Amino acid sequence: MFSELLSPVLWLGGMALIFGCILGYASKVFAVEKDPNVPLIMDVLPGANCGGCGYPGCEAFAVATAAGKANIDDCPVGGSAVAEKIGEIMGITSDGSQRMIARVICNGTDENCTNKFDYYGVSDCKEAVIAMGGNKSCQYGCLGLGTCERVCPFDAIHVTKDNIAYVDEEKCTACGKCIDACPKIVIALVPASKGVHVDCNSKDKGKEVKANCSVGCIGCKICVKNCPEDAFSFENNLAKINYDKCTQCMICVEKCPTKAISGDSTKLKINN
Amino acid sequence: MNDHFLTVSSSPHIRAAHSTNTIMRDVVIALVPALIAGIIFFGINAAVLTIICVLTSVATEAIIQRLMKKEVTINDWSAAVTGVLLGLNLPASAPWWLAVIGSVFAIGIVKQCFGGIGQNFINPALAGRALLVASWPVRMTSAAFADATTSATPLALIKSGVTEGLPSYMDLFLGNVAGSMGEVSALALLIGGLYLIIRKVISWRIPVVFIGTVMIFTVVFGQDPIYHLLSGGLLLGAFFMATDYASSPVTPRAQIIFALGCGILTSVIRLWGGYPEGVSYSILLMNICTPLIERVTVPRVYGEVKTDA
Amino acid sequence: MNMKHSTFRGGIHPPYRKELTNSKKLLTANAPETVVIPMSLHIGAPCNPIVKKGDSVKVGQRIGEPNGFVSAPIHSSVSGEVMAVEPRLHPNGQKVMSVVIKSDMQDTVHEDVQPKGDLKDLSPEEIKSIILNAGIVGLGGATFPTHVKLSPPPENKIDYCILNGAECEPYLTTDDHLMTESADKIIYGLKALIKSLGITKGYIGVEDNKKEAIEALVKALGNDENIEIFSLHTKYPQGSEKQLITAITGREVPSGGLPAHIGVVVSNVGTAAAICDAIQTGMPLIERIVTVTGSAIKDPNVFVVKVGTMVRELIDQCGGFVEEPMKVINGGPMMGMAQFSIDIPVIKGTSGILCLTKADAQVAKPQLCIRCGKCVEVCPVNLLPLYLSEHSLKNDFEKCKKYHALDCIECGSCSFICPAKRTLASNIRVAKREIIASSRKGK
Amino acid sequence: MREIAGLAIKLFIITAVAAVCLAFTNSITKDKIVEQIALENELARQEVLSEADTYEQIDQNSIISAAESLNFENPEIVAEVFKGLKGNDEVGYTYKVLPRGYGGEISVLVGISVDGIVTGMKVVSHAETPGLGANATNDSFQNQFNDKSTEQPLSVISGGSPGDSEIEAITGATITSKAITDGANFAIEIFKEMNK
Amino acid sequence: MNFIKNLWNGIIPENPIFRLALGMCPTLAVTTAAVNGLGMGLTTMVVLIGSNVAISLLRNFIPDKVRIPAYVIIIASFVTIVGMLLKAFVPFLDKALGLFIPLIVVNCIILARAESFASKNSVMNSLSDALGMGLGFTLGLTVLGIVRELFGTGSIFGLSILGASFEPALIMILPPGAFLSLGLLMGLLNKVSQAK
Amino acid sequence: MNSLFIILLSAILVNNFILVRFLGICPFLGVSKQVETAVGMGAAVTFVMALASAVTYIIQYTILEPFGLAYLQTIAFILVIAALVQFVEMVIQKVSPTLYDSLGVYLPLITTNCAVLGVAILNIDAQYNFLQTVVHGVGAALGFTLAIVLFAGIRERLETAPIAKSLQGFPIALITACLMSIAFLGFQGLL
Repeated sequence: MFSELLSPVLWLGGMALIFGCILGYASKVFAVEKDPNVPLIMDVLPGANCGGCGYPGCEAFAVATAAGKANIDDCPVGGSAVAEKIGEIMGITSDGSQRMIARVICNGTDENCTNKFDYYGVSDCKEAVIAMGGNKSCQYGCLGLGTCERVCPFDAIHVTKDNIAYVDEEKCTACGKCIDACPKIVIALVPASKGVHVDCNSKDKGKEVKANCSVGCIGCKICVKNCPEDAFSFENNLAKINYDKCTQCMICVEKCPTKAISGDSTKLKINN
Repeated sequence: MNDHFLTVSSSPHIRAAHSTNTIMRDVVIALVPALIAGIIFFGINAAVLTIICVLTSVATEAIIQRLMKKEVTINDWSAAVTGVLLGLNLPASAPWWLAVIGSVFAIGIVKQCFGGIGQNFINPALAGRALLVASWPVRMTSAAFADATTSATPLALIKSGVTEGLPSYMDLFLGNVAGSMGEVSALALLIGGLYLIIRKVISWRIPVVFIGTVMIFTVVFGQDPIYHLLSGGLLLGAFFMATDYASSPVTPRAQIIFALGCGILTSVIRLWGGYPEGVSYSILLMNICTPLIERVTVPRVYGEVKTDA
Repeated sequence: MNMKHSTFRGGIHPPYRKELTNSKKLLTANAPETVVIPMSLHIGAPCNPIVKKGDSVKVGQRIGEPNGFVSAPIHSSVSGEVMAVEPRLHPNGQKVMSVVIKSDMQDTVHEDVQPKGDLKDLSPEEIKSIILNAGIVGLGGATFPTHVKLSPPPENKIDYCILNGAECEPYLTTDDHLMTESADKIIYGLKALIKSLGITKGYIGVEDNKKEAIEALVKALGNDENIEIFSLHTKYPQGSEKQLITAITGREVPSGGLPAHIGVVVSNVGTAAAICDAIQTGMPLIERIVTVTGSAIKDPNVFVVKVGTMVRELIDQCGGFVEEPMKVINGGPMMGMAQFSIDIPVIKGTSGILCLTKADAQVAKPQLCIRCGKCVEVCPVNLLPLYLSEHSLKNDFEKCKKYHALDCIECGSCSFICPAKRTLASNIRVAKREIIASSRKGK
Repeated sequence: MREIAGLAIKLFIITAVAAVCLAFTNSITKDKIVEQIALENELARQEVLSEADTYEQIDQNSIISAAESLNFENPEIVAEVFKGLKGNDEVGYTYKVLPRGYGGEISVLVGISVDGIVTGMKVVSHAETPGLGANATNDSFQNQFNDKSTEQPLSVISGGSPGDSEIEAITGATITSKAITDGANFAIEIFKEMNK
Repeated sequence: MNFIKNLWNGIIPENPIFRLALGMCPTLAVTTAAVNGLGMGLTTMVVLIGSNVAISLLRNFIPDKVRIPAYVIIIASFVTIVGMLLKAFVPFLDKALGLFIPLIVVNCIILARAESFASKNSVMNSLSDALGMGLGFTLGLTVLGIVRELFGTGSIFGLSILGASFEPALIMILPPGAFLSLGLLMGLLNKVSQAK
Repeated sequence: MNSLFIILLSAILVNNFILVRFLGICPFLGVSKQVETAVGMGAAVTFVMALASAVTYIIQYTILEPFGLAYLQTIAFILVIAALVQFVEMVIQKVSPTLYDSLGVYLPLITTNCAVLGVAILNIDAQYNFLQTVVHGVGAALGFTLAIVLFAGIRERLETAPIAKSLQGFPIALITACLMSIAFLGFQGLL
């Protein structure tokens, strides 16, 4: 009985002991510098090294996440709980500044903006731009063919049936993918808390804007003159809001003759 | 002029006359001789089975596309091609449900799961056949003549060491031997294959290299190359299955490597494998290798200068 | 002459439809009452207008001053009064600063327009300056300023000059007419080019479906052994610069490089004729030949047209439309740009106006790729259009770059041949733009 | 260094405890497992040589030398031979043969009585294709071997009704049938050689 | 009610097979019959419970730096114990599962639960988690086993269901059938949950 | 010699570890999104499996069997493999960062790859001698590499395919594996 117990204990324990020592020693000898975030992320990861994320092991995933190459929610084992914790480590959601969201600064819906020809080809803004710059009469407006929709990793931007893209403010994380993808550069980041925006991107002169679109900024400067906070400036034939100064008094929204400035009164309440 | 918009699109503004439909229709036309040969040698059951395959294939495609809320594209003939090919790969004695299951698998799993036409990475008809062979080996390997006496295929005879009483070259050429419905008549298959090459639906590369490799390989290992050429599914496979667009490489160099691989695997399976026939498995195996072959044989682009990196 | 049927790898045989105009006589278009001359008639920076509203101008008078090295001066094509200097619609789809001139129908020639003397007496530098001052640009469609081509960096030793008379675009017979009727001018222009480059060898490549043009050129050439005429396979895109060079010299333009890197300069036959005019009469480039054709045109014709003439007027001179066109294309059907308006001026690069009826212009809806490999087979630069297109559609431009999207010459052969009617060329075009944009951003 | 030692000791403790648990379980189950295996083998032998009530293993070396004198390609194909005893009387032998089938080695147990009659065949383990070669474990196939004479080697036929020294192949699995029959033939040859 | 929640979590919302796609090797390999699937599932569950509880108990003892080796040792011990018990008392299951019993050690589920749950939670919670995950795993294996057995042999748990005239599709009990049925089952489940 | 060849070929093709034996499915499904990664994984697995086969062989026949400790096989093997992998990883990381990037990063994943433990146990079950053990280890690993690289090639292609949403990810990967496995049935009975 004695040897029956002792021999396995000695052999197995001995093996563990030897391996432990070798590894402990080796980890000192062969130590390599790493991104400080990696061990932190490693700690929250399940450590199963299953490869389910597509990376070769948890550490590789941690390195990729720390470098911003992997999505924080790619670990199938850890699920959303782990994603949240990695998010905290990486500080993606809490960098201290105010939350931004993407906004399509064009309201040139089918109804508001005319077309100049029939576009035939792949339903993609980048493709359409190659063919004579897109079929909207206004060369600055949203084409509504959904390139932004397809690149959004959060399902936060959608082209509605009036052929203009709209951002779902709840889902948007201001990652900027749509802004990079948009060939018309008609998407911009705006503070999420603000409800007053100039929804026009046209740098054309007022007459031409009027000919193309019923809700474009025609450069009448009424907003500039009427703003009590002096929050408007005027460049490239476009009115521009300084969000730091804007108090969302809504005067500009009321005065704008073409309704190119939109105001969301629900945000007004939140802010006051 | 003002009340109507001109159409604007990216160039080019004209397109060739052919289309997916015309190409697939050509394939069906090319298969007709083999089908007729099958009906001559195996009787009306051959026709019935093929029709069942085609109908099931087309119906499966339509139903799945309807369920997935996609556009129904059964009029592009591609499902029909799969159906005919699968039919020709069945023994004439196969029961109707074998044809149905094979077709449903070929279209439903192999083709539509991966997104439809052109997206399947292995040949649907062959995968269907392989599924049936693995599931009901007895039924799939018993080849029947019209008079319902079962008889082993020529290759099975060679495999089991029979040297006498083998069918003559002429019988093999015309198709008066046991086998699956479409593979028996070398003559009919050659007619169909030449039609495809002349119509530029397929290039000569895959069939010629495939067949050539098998013949050379069998000569080297001391077998009768003509026999290996004429018997079994080599011609059917080389002209109609290995050339399947979706599952074979697109570049010329990759096609040659692909065909070479098919030929070698076919010979290896025929000579040493567990099956008397290796054409279908060799094509399936090379189908799997296709993406990799294409990757390593990306053609040299015009003006590309090889840098020693 | 060299009757060797040289060609290149790949290519397609589209329906040529040249019979609509190739037997017609070359006409001179009616003198326009008003011309609109955009300040962007060439690739490169637009010119600065040097006239203002109310000025009177004469034919051949400089009205646009080049703005940078890759630019060419612009001259008035009529005599008359400047009505406006304002943005007008350009065939590129955008509004471009243009000089609008109301013609006095006198065509008074400007005093600067004087013959430049005998070619023998001109130095290479003088020829280059004549070409520059005459505002001569590549008339094949790319409108690259010719004097720039003739001034390659010193490390590139040029040994051949090739004239491109392939005209592989279907429908167009512009160069065909030019070669048949003005073969002498072309040979003269080529000699001027050869001299300005300081070389001895010149080639002219013509597709073998233009028998008369070849005959005329051979006749005009006489016994000059320094110039060879190549009869080329009729195949699209035979007229693409790189493919033409390979067919004639066997050399390949390195990826990302220019013909000059392998010692070749390629010019259009029209350019050569314009050079001839600039030397012999001193007239700058103010007119060109335009093919007005297509199934929607009542009476297709080929015209000599003054730059700045409105396309609508040309169409009217062809008897207007037989039916409402579905597409109006500036250029040929393979590489031309579809227009949304016919109120655009003819510019230096306008080789043809193609108006197609619905029956001809209708393209079937794209279907899934069936991997037939035909695009790979026809691609003249040996790309894999099917993969480029798929990656481009998935916004994976890195992969496109890896698969050499930038080497695409945008000839459209892949889209043409695709049985599934996929828009391969346009997808690759998007990828090219994105790759270039991102590499700019990277820098 | 101290830290490493601490870790190693903790790991050692865990391992030691684990080892103790394992050793303990092993001591409980060890005999039982041996018993199970013995029982299983005993049952199998019983099936192919039911007359005997006890079995006695025959020295492996003598089998190998017999196989070598028969010029077997693989002298170890007959892996185990037991002598079956009823009381003290020798009633027959069981042979464990390992022919190569379709999917690898097949372990076949063949019983032969002293008077040279095959008393039974059982496929003990195999890796043949399910539904085909795997049907070799069916009684309808195995029972064909019962009461075959060892006078001449057995052969496999497909189709038709089998004669005296013939075995009907399993449908669609000729290779498996042949392998097993060949295995049985090896057993028969060894039997003849050793009882000359 | 954390206990119930944890339990439920493993069975449906985070089902280790259909949702997390963990422990694929045994899932695909042993499910040729429903009973094998059930057996494998239960075996894994026992190991899972044992190791989860043990690790949860020892979570303050095990040093962080060697936690993975320590977990592996604990898990391996449980696997070995269960393996020995099976061999001794349920030999037929041991035979059917074969190699895959020792391979439970490297089943991702067990190490994953140890690391992500048991090492941070109380014994009770770990128990419920292990139970839930184990049940989820067993459920997945059994369902897969039932599907494959039904179509591959025409029976469930050895009971003939589809009758004698049914000709079973052998492919279902061959390797491709495993991939196919799991793939389709997963797809189906996705479809159902997306529809919701 | 012949038998070594047969062992090798059988392990690569006929009894392919992934497609026939279902060993190493997790990395097969996980680390197969790109061909480059798959090749790296395959190389790392080949290296470790050859090494692990040899080391476990030595452990089995010098320690476990002589001392009657065969029942400790599982735990001993997993310990050895885990320690071995970790050790190799550390060495590579320090000695050759380039090799680490192409091979080493895959090593942690291999500890829990059941193919490695599987091959070690199979070697013992099949009673191979030392040489056969190593050859079998290498063969099995090459089979793994073959399958995962081919699979990655196909998956790269599937990236652009319009696959139904409910099938994306694991389901389509499994169906792909099914079709590969069907093709590999062609090697049945080859040896």
